[in-house]
Amino acid sequence: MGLKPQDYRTQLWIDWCPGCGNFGILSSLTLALSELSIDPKKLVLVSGIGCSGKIFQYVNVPGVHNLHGRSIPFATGIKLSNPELTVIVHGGDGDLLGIGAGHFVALGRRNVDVTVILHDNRVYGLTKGQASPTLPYGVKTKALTHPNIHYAVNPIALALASGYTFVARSYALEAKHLKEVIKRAVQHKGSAFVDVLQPCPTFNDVHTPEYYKRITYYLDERDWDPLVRNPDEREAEEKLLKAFKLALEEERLALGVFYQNPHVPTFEERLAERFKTYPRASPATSPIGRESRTLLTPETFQKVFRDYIVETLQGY
Amino acid sequence: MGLKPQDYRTQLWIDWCPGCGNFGILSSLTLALSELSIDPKKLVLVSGIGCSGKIFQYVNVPGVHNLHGRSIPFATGIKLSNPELTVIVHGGDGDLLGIGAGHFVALGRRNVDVTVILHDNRVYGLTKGQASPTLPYGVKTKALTHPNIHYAVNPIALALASGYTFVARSYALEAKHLKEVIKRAVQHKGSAFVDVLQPCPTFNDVHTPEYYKRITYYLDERDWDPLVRNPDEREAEEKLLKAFKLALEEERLALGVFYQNPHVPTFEERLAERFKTYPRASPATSPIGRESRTLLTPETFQKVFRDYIVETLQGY
Amino acid sequence: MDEASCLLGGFQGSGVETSMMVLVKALAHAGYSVLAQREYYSNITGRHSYILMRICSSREARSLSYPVHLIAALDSETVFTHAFELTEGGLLVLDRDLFPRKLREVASMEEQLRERLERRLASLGVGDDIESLVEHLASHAGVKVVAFSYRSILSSVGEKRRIPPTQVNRYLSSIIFSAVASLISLKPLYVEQALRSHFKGREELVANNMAVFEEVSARVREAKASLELEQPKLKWERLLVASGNDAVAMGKVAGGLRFQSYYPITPAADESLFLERLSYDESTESLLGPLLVLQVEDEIAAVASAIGAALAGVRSSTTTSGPGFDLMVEGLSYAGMNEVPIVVTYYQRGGPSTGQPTRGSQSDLFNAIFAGHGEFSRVVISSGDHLEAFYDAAEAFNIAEKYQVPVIHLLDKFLANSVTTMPFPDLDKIKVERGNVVAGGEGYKRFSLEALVPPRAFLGDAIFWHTGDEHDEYGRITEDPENREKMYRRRIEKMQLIRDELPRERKLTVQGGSDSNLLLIGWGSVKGVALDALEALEKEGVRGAYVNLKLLWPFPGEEVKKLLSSAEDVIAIEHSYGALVGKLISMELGVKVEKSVVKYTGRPITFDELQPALKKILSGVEKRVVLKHGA
Amino acid sequence: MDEASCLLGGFQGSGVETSMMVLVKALAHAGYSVLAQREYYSNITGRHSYILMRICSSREARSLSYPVHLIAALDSETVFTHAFELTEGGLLVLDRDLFPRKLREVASMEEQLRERLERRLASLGVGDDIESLVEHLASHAGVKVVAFSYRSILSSVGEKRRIPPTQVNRYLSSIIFSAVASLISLKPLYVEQALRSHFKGREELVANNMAVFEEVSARVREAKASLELEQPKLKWERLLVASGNDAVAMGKVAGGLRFQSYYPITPAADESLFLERLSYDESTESLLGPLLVLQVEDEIAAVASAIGAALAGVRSSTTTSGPGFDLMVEGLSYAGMNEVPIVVTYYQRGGPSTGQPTRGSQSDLFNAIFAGHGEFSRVVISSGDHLEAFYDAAEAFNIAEKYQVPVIHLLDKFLANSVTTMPFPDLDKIKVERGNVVAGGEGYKRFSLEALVPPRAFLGDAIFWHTGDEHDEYGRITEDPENREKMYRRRIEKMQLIRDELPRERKLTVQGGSDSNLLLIGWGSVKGVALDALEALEKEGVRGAYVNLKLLWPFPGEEVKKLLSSAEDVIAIEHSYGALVGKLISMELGVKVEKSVVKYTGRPITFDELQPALKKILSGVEKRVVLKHGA
Ligand SMILES: Cc1ncc(C[n+]2csc(CCOP(=O)(O)OP(=O)(O)O)c2C)c(N)n1
Ligand SMILES: Cc1ncc(C[n+]2csc(CCOP(=O)(O)OP(=O)(O)O)c2C)c(N)n1
Ligand code: SF4
Ligand code: SF4
Ligand SMILES: [Mg+2]
Ligand SMILES: [Mg+2]
Repeated sequence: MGLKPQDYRTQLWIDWCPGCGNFGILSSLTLALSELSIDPKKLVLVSGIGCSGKIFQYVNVPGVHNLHGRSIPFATGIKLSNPELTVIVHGGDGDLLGIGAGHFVALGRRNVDVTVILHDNRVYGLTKGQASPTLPYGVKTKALTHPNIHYAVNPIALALASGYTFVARSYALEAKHLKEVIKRAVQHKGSAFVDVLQPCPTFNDVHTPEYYKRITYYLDERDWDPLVRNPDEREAEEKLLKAFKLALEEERLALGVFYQNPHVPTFEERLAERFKTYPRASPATSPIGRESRTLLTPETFQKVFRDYIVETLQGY
Repeated sequence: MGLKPQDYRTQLWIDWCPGCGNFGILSSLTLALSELSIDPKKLVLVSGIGCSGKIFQYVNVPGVHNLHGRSIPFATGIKLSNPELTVIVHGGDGDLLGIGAGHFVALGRRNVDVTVILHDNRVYGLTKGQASPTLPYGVKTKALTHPNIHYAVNPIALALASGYTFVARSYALEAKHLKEVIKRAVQHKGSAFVDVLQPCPTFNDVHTPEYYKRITYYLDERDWDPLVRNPDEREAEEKLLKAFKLALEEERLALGVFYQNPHVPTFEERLAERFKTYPRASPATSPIGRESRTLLTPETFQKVFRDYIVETLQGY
Repeated sequence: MDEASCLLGGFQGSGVETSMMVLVKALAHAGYSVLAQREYYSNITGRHSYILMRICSSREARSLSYPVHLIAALDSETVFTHAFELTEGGLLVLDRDLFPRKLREVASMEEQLRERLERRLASLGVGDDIESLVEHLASHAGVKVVAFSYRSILSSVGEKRRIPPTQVNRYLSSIIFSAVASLISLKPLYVEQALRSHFKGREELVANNMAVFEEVSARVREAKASLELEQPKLKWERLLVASGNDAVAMGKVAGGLRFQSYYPITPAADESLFLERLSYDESTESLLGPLLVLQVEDEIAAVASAIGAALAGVRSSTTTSGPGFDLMVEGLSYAGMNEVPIVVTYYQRGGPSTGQPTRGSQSDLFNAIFAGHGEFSRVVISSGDHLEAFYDAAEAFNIAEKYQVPVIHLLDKFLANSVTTMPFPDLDKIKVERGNVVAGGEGYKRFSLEALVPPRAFLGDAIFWHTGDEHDEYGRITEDPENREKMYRRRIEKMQLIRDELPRERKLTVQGGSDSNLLLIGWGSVKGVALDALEALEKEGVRGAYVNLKLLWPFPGEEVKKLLSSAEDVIAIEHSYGALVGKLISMELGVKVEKSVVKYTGRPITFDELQPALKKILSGVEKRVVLKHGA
Repeated sequence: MDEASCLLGGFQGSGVETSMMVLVKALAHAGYSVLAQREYYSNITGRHSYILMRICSSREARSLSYPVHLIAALDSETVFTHAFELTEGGLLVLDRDLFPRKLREVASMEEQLRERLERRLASLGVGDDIESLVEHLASHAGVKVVAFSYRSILSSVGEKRRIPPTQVNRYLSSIIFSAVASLISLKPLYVEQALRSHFKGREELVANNMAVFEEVSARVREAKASLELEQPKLKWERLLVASGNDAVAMGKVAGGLRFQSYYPITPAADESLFLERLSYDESTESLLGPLLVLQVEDEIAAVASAIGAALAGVRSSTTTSGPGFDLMVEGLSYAGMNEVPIVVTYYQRGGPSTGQPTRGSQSDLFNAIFAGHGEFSRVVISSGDHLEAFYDAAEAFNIAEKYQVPVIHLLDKFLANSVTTMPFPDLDKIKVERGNVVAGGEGYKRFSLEALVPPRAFLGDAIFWHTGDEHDEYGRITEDPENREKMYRRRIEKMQLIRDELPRERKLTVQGGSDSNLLLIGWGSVKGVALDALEALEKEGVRGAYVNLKLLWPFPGEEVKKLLSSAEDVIAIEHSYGALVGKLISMELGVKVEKSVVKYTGRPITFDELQPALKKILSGVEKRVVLKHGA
C-alpha cells in the first residue's frame, strides 16, 4: 500500500515529557506498521490508562483507549468478533502487570492472535511516579518516599509461564531493533508479548538510558534460536526452558526474541474447528436481521429451539 | 498444646459430595495443624468462594470466607496487621487462578508469610462444573457442552514465575503426603503455594482418582533436592530452573516440594527493617488512643506534622 | 379443583430437577399451564432442594402457593420440612422405608429449622420420627398418605428392565414425577413424550422411566389416591417449556446476539449454558451464523470483552448476578462514556455479598440504576414473566443500539429458575433496529455534537477513536471546558429522548381495573402473584390494578404520575427490605409511596400470603407488611 | 482591597506547584488567609497548568474567583488562555521574551481553545502574538503590564550565586512567586521562611531562590506596580498550610489509622503519599506506633486488604477515586454483610469512566450511596472544607466502629487539590471510640441478634467466622429463612440507630440567616463559595442560609425537612449535571427541589458566577442555571 511511517501518525501534539521512551516506541511502531503495509482501517490499537496508553491518539488507526488494566479483554472481544482485524495492545507495567495481571495470565491460556506491547518504565508514570510491579526491590526512584519494598515481577518469565507463544524484549531507544521485534510479534500467529524497556526521565532516575546501555545486550540469533521449528513438544519445552533461564538473568538484560512457537493453534483456529464458517463468517461479518426483522422465521425458530418446544397432545 | 486433629474440626455437617477430594484436604489440614500444635485462636483460615471455600466452617479456627478470588489480599491485610497470626488461604482453581490470578501473581512479589492451598479440581465446582483455568485443552468433563477450548494454566510454573518461595504439589487422597506438604508449607517463612490435585467426582469425570493414581508419582528427595540451602543467587536460580522444568512435565505429575527458598526476606521482615518496633508492635497490637481520646497531644501533633505548620510572623 | 400446588422434594443431586422437567413437559403435553420453581441451597449434593409447582387447568399458572395440595418426597428431610404445609386433606407421597427415620438423624438439615421442628413436634406431642408425623397428619389434618417402598419399586423395575443393581438407583427420582403424574391421571403417552424429549430419544432411559411410572401408577391406584384436578381447558397447540434463563437466551438469539461473554455465577450461568449448547450447533450456525460464547476469567473481562465486541459492530451481551455486576461497574461507566451498546443481563439473587446465592431477591434495583461513577445514560428494563423476558431480551439490543447506551436487563432468580409453559412468541414483534450506523469516511465524527445520538461506525470501517477520557467529536482526549459541557450534556440528554420515544407498553403495563382506587405497583417477578392476588381480591369485591414497571430507568415519570394521581391506595410490592421501587417513585415524582409489601427471606412471595397482606393494608391495620412464609 | 485573586500559570512540570506552595506559606507567615487551587491536565509535562488563588486580609479565604486581579505567567499559553480574564486594571506579569510568540505556535494548547481565541482576537482586531495582546489589554482594559526578561533574571542570579548554567533554569518558576510576593510587598523574611520550610532547610536552594526574589522585587519596583492589598488583620499565631489530601491524612492519623491500602489514582494518591512519608518516620513511630501504608495491585486488593486489617482489629482505610471505587463495590458489599468497620475515602473527579482525571466533580453521590448489590448499612459523610475534612476523617473511624459499618468519606478534587491556611484543629474534639469490642470467649457470637450492633472480637482473640453468605450468629453459613429475616433486618436497622444517635452537627450545619426564605443546600466543596455568595447577597439585602449537608447517608430527613418547610426558595448547588442532592432529598422527603445551580465543566464554581446565578433564580428568570466559567 506504500504508506509511510508518518502516514500512521496523527497530527496531535504529543504530551509526553521530553526524552520519554514512549517517543521511541511510537516511532518504531509506525515504522513497523509501514513496513508491514497494514491497512490502517484494519488495525486496532487498544491501549490502557497511563502515559503509555496515550499512544492511541498519536497513531492514525482506530484506537480504543479503555480502562486501566483492561486492554487485553477489550482486545479479545474485538479480535474474536472480527478476526480480520490486526489488534495491538499497548500498556504500562502497572496497567498490564499490576491491575491487569489476571488478564495477562488469561491471554496466555487463549493464544488469541494479538500483540501485547509493554511500556516497561518501572514506575506508574501518569500518577506521578509510584513504584510499578517491574521496579526491583530496594530501588528508590525519584518520587518514592522510601526504597521499593516489593520485589519485581519478571515480565518475560511470567509471559512464558502463562503460555504466550511469542515472547521478546526490546528497548525503546533502539529504534531498529524494536521495530523488527514489533514486526515479528505482529506477524506471529498467536499471543505475542514484547517487553519494551522504556526510560522515564521524569520519574525513573535509576533506570536511565545510561543504565540500559550498560545492562542490555543483543541476542545473537546465530547461537540463540528461539523459534520452535517443528510441531514437537520436546523442542517446544526445551526452548521454553532456555528462554526461562534467560529470563532469570538479571545482571545483564538480553534484547531479542526469547521464545516463539508458531505451532500452538490460536483461539481463532480452535474456534474455526468448531464453527464451519469461522473466520470467514465472524460475529462481525454475519448478518443479524433481515430488513429490520429477526433472522428467525417461525420455522427456523422451531428448528433452533426444538428441545424446548412441546406440542399439546390433548386428544391423543 | 496436645490438640488432636478432631479438635480442629467443627461439628457442622459437611455438604461436599460423597467422594469429594475436599474431604481429604480437610483431614490432612487438621492433621497438619495438630502436629504443628498451632493455637487455634492464632490461626486464620481465609477461603474464597467455591466448594473449596466452604472448608472455612469445618475447621475450628477463626475463618474468613470472603469474596470469589480475593482471599490473597484479605490474607495480606490480616497477616501484615497482625504478624502473630498464622494465615492459611484455601481456594479453588477458579478462585485463585481465574478471577484471582492477579492477586496470585502479586503475592509472589510480596513474599508475605502466608500459605496458599489450591483445591485443584480443574472445574468450577460450586457453579456446576464449568471448565476452570487448570482444565487441559480438549478435555470434556461432564458438564461441558463441548471439549474445553482453552489451554490450561500451569499452577506450579505460574507460582515459580511469580516468585513464591515455596512451591509444591500434592494430592488430596494421599493423606500423609499432603499433611507433610502442608506442614512444610506452613512452616516455611514466606509465601508458600501448594497445588493439591483434587478429584471432583460430581463434575470431573476425566481426572478421577484412577487417573491420578496413574499419572502421579512421588518426588524422591534423595535425588530431588528442592531446598535452596545457601543464600546464594546461583543456587536459587538453578533450583528454580529445575523446578520449572519439572513443572512443565505433563505426562506424569510429580508430587512433592518443587522449590523452597528460605532466604528471601518476607514482607514482614522487610517491614521490620523500616519500623523499629515491627512486628513486636504491629498495627493490631499498638494502642490507637488514650481513654477514648486521640494519641496525639498538641505537642506530638506539632512534631508529627511539623512540615505543615506555619507560624504567623506578623510583627517580625 | 381447576388448579393445584405440588411440591417435589429431595436432596440436591438426587434428581429432583429432572423430575420437574419431565413432569412439566408431561403436563404441557396434557395441556395444563404450569409454573414450577426450584428452591435449593448453594450446594452441589446433599442439601435439601424442592420444586414448588402450580398446575392450572383453565388459566395461566403465574404464581406459586404454599401450603400445597401434594407433596412427593424423596427423603425424610422433605417430609419433615414441608409436611405441615400440606393443605387440609392434601396428599403426601413418601417412601415407606423412611418411616423409622428420626428428625435428629437428618444431618443435612440446618440447625435452626431442626430446632423449630423439634419444638413444634414436641408441642403437638408428636414423636420425632416420620411415622409419628405422618400418622399425626393423617389423623389431624386429613392428609392422605401414599406410602410405598421406593426400594421395592426400583428393584422390581430393575429386574424387569434388567438394569444392573448399581445403576437402578438412578431412577429413584423418577418415582416422584411418576407419583404426581399418576395422581393427576396423566396419560402415559404424555409422560412418555416428556421423557423422550428430556432424554433426547435415548430410548433405553425412556423405557426404564416408563417402567417406573407404571409401577408407581399401580401403587397409586392401589392407594386409591388422586388429585382431583380438572381436565385442561387451555387452547394451545404448541408451547415452550422454558426457564427464565432459557427465555432470555432465546430472546437474545432472536435479537441477533453474536457475542456473549460470561463468568459463571448463579443464577445467571444457565443462560450461557443454553447459548453454549446452541453455539456450536451446526443447524444454528447455518441458519443464524456464528454465536460466540466466551467464558472469561472474571466479570471485568466479561464486560470489557463485550464492549470490545460491540465496538466491532456485534450485538454483544454479558450476563451476571450481583457480585459480578459490581465488578462490571467500571466497564459500564466506560460504555456510558463511549456510547457503546451492550446488554448486561443482571439476575438478582439474595445479597449483600455472596448472600444467598441460590435464593431470590429484587434488592439490586439501585445498584442497577445508580452504580457507576459519573453521570451517563443507561437504560434499565425488567420483565414480568417468561414471555416478557423473551421479548425484552431481544428488544434490549434495539434500545442499546438506537440510543447507543448500555442496557441492563434486570431479572431475578425467581424468574430465572422457574420453568413454565410459555406461549409461542410472535416473531413478527421482534425487530432488529440498529440505529444510526454509518460507514465512516473522511472526517468521520464518531461523537458528533450535531444530534443526541451520534453516527456509529464499526471498527474496521473507519478511523476514529474511543477513550474513557472526555473527548472531542473524533474521540480524542480533550479537557476543554466548553467541549466538556456540550459532550456531557448531549450524552445525558439522550435519557429524555429515550423517555420520549419509547412506546408506553415498553414502559409499563397495567392490568386490572385501572379506574380503581387500589394500585399495586411492582416490577419483574412480582407480576404473576400480584395479578393473582388482585383477581382474588376482586372476588371479594375489591377492584384494583397492577402496574408492571418495565422501564425502570429512565423512569417513566409522566405515565406513573398519571396512574398514581387517581389512586387512593398505592402499594409497592417487592422482594426487598426497602420497597425500593417506592423510593424510586418518590425520587422521580416527589410523592412518597407509604404502603408496601416486602419479602426478603430469599423465597418468592406466594399467593397465599400476598392476598392477606394486601387486605391488612387496605383495612388500615398496617402500612408495611413483611412476608416471611416459605421454607 | 481586602482580598485579591491571583493566577499563576505555566506548563505542567515547570514548577507552578512549588511556586504556589512557597507563596501560600509566605502569605501565611504574613498572616493572610489563602485558598489556592491547582488546575491541571492529566499530563506530566507540557500541558497548561495554573493556580487560582484567593488571598484575604480580614476574613477566611473560602472561595475562588475568576477573573483575577493578577496573573503571573511563566509561558505564553498562560497569557493567551487567561489574559482576557484580568479584572479592569489588573496586573499582568510576564516574560518580555515572550512578546513575539504567536498563538498558533503554542503547540500544547488544545484545538478548541485555540480556535476560540483566534476568533476572539480576530474580532477584536488584535494580532495573534503576545505583544499585540498585551498592548490591547493595556490600552483597552487598563491592565498594568509588568514585563521583564526572565532569562536575564536567571542569568544574573546564576552569576551572582554561581549556579551552573545547566541548572539555573530550575529557578524559572521562582520568578512568579517572587513577582506576586513583591507586588503584595511581602516582607522578604516571610518569603525566606516559606522557602526554608518548603525546601526543608536546604540553604543553598533557599539562598538561590531569595536571590531570584530580590531580582524580581527590583523589577517590580522599577515597574512601579503593586497590588493594593490591605495588611492582614487576622489573629492567628500558628496555622496549617495543607491541601485537602493533607488534611484528611492528618485526620486519619489523629483518628488512629494503622493500615492504609491504596492503588494510585488522581486525586487520591497524594493522601497516601503523605501517609507514606510519615509512615516510616521514626518520630511518628515512636509517638504513635506503626502506620502501615500498603500500595497494592489494584483497588479490589485495596478494599480487600483493608477489610482484612479491620478484621484483625485495626483501624483501616483505603482511598480512591471513581474508577477505583467502582472496583471496590463488591468488597463494600462484603463489609456491609460482615459489619466490618472500614473507611473508604472517596475523592470524586470528573467522570464517567476515566473522564477528566484531574478535574473536579460531585457527580458520584449516588455511586457512593447506592452502589453495591443487596441492601446493607453504610454511612456516607462529606466535608465542607479542610478543617471539616480533618475532623471528619478522624470521626469516620468512630462511626465505622461504633456501628460496625463501612463509612465512605466523600470528597472531591476541588478540596483535595486546593491548599489553604487552615486553623489549628482542636484535638480535644478527636475521640477514639471503638464501640462494642469484646474479647470473645466460649460461645462467643460475633453476629448476635440481641442488639443492633453485635459484639466485636478481633482475629486472634476468639474463634468465630466471617462469610459473605448469609450467616448465623456465629458467622456460619445458613440459608434458614427465619434467620435470614432477622439477620438482614438487624443489619439494616442500624441505619435508624445511626440517624438517631449522631448529633445534629455531624448531620448538617447551617450558616446564615436561618430564619430567611432562601435556603441554599449543598455538600462538600460547595460550602465556601455558597457562603461567600450569600454574604454578597446579604449586602444587597437578600438574606439566606446555606445548609452544608455532612451526613449524606443515612439521610438526615427530619432535620432537612424542618429546614425546608420554612423556606420559600430552596436551591441546590452542586458540581454535577443532575443536582443529585436535590434528587436525594426528593427520594427521602417526597419533596421536589426544583431549583438548582450546577456546573459540570470540571472547574470549580467560582464566586463571580454563583452570585449572579442565584439572582437569576431568585428573580424567577430561571429554575436551573448551568455554570460554565473557567479555563
Ligand atoms: C481503576 C483505576 N485505578 C487507578 C487509575 C489511575 N491510574 C492512571 S494511570 C495509572 C498507572 C500508570 O502506570 P503504568 O500502567 O505503568 O503506565 P505509565 O504511565 O507508566 O505508562 C494509574 C494507577 C485508573 N485510571 N483507574
Ligand atoms: C464475583 C463472583 N463471580 C462469580 C461467582 C460465582 N462463583 C461461585 S463459586 C465459583 C467458582 C468455583 O470454582 P473454583 O474456584 O474452582 O472452586 P470449586 O468450587 O471448584 O472448589 C464461582 C464462579 C461469585 N461468587 N462471585
Ligand atoms: S512521566 Fe515518564 S513515562 Fe510519562 S510521559 Fe513523562 S517521561 Fe514518559
Ligand atoms: S462438586 Fe466437586 S468439588 Fe464440589 S463438593 Fe462436589 S465433588 Fe467436591
Ligand atoms: Mg509504567
Ligand atoms: Mg475448582
